Amino acid sequence: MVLNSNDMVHLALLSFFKGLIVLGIMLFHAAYTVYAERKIIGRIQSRLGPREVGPYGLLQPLADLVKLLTKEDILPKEADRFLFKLAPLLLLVTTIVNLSVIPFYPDFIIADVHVGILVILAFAGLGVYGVILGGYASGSKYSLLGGLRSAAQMLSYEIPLTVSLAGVILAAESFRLGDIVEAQANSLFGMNLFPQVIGFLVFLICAFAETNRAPFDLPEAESELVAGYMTEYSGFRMGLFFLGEYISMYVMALLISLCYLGGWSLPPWMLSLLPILKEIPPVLILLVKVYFFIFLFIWVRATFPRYRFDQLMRLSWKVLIPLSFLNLLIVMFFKLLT
Amino acid sequence: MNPENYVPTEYLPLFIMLVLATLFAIGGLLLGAFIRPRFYYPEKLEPYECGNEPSGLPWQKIAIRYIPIAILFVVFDVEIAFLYLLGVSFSSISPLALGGAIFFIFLIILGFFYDLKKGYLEWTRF
Amino acid sequence: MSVVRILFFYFAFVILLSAFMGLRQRSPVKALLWILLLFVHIGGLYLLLNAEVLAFLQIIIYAGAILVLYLIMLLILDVREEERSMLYLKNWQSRIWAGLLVSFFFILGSLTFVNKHRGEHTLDKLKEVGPSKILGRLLFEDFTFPLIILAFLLLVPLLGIGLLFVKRRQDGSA
Amino acid sequence: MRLSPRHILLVDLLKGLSITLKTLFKKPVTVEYPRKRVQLYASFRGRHALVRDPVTGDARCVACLKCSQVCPSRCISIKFEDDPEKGVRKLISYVIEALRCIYCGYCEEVCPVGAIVLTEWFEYSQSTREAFLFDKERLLQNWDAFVKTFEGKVYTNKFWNLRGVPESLKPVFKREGIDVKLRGEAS
Repeated sequence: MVLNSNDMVHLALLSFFKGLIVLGIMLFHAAYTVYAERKIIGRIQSRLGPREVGPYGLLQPLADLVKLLTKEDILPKEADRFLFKLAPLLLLVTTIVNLSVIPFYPDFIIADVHVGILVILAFAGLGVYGVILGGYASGSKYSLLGGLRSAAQMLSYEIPLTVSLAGVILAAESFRLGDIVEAQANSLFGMNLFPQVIGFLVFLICAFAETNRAPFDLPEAESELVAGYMTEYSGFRMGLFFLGEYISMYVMALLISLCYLGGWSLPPWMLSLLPILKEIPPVLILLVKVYFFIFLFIWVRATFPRYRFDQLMRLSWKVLIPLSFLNLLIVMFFKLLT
Repeated sequence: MNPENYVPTEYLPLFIMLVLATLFAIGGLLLGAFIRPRFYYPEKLEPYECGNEPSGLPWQKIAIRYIPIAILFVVFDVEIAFLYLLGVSFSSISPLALGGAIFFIFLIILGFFYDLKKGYLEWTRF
Repeated sequence: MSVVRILFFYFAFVILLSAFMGLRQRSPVKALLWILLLFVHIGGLYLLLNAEVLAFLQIIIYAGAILVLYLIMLLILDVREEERSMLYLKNWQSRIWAGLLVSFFFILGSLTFVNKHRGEHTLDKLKEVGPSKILGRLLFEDFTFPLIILAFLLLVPLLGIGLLFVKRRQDGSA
Repeated sequence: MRLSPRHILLVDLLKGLSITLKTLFKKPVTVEYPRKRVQLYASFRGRHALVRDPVTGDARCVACLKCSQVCPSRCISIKFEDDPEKGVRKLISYVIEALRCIYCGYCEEVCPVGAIVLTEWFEYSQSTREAFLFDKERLLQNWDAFVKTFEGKVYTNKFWNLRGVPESLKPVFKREGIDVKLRGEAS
């Protein structure tokens, strides 16, 4: 686009406010996901979860924030001061930027670019630096090993994740997430889930591993690595790592909903069965899907034991990568038929 | 449209989001800097080692097993780039080009299965 | 000066600066971070050239994969600080070679420099079809043979991984 | 690698998920402590106390040392002297280090006169170590504090009744309990 400077300022201001809204909503969601997680896991373990701060403990996220802000900020003796400070910023910022290419609504997207999925992959790739540098800069054995392990984990699971996404791209022939949703709405089943069950499962499992969530929460394997690359971090810096984890949970949930479940659209057969569903606002449909996946993240964390590291690697290289290529071949086959 | 003064304005919001996120993170850190306590003593700044005295520096030789994974990741990343491009232009290229692309993917998968069979990806090999 | 010019000079300046700083830096990990900055800015330069796909593939592959490989290598090999004696630009022969290499690329660049935009893939066509689709079509239609050569090139590291292990087995160490 | 349909369809994983989903809707077992309390079981072993004798107003202890001998963590230390006139032992000091106690209840089991008991009193956290060094006076006070909250008239302890010992061979207090109401008249 060729724009004059006036338009440019207009665009900048508009996207600035859009960004503020998205960031605000996302931070609110991240904070209350922590609360929901504690509450749900509490109930699954026959406990009550947080209850003391505010009615039903609803002010707990605020209390957590105050605690994180007022906690002492410790720079370990052996730490590389600059890198130590840089690492959490790198991880959080690269995660937040992913939100800008995700459409939340047919017309609401911060940066409507051609290569949405590539942007997400690029910034996810940069996020690995936050993990490795956090581990390296702390000057602690647990941190270094934890950082290396998480990096190896993220690299191993990024391959099946991206290959299964290739199936989605093949189905829509576009990198733009909006196009992918539209292509699904026009397809036979109304969502990518049905021709690509394998891809969906592979993506789901990889999403757990990419966000370092249980059962793949190796960096938080207290019994062997203390807290992995986060061991030496305290206070708000650790809070940034945590926030990054929860926002990346939302990015992954949004990606799954958009790429496999048809995003804000409902499948045509469902609409013809129940015409009343047309009245639901699209953003609500997306939200329900996203919340379901967030619930799944929490539910799985409360259910499954942690993987051992060699099992984790075996799962990725021996099962998920061949499966993701199989999924791709199936999609290609279908595409050639039609 | 003139390429001389083409500006990729779609990417401006991306940049703005980047700045916003950085501002948020740094702002939070700065806000905390005003209210958080500072009581440092040498023991507190020591790296964590389960309560023992730290023994040596962490930067020692670590298992080489991480390297094959990184190498494979590079190879697959390059392949994924082509896979994605193939995905985007799948229905608009000629059968010959499609055959070439599928041969490309097939060759990499073959190499991958060779490694798998030889056991180079076994974590517990050594 | 137009916005494009300003952006171009910004990217060019940061690329040169980060390359220089990366060479000067004594800690290899920090040098690597400067190179990361360099790669990201090269991506920005591609973006200005209207090569969106290339820009992000540049970041994904160079910054997200190759540099990570180097970083992991650095952490494993325990190189915290570069040895002073290893500076290969100390003696005059290597300086001359380096200078010749730089001037070769400079001459090559100035010889192939084209001061106008041409070709069939104009900006309007790019906007119409989408940059990714055009790139894909071009790649697979016109460059099928180089692609297959690339596949064989990529096969080499896959087959070569075994060498890492063969050497270790001879040591008998784990 | 094991490969069965059960494995491929992730049956086991889904089973686990269904179990946790069911628990999600069950009633939590948590009792919110400061507001609600659990009903303590009879003879819950809590804070140590020396029973105040209703007649003399002093401890019932006869310094037989059985409790300190039987104590696995050796947290009871007793000093005594012989009183030549009456021919009995006289207790000088009786100290329990409560932080070392493992609440096994052997001491109250073995005590022939029912002098030491572990009362059903569990809220006695302190912030110093010295506060857990219970001497005789503190132990007697512990008993008084416990009796104030005790609702029944006669205190009996489940651990006084050793299995296998016939009822007729037990001391009187173990059969009939200690009359706690007499305390006010005696002291």
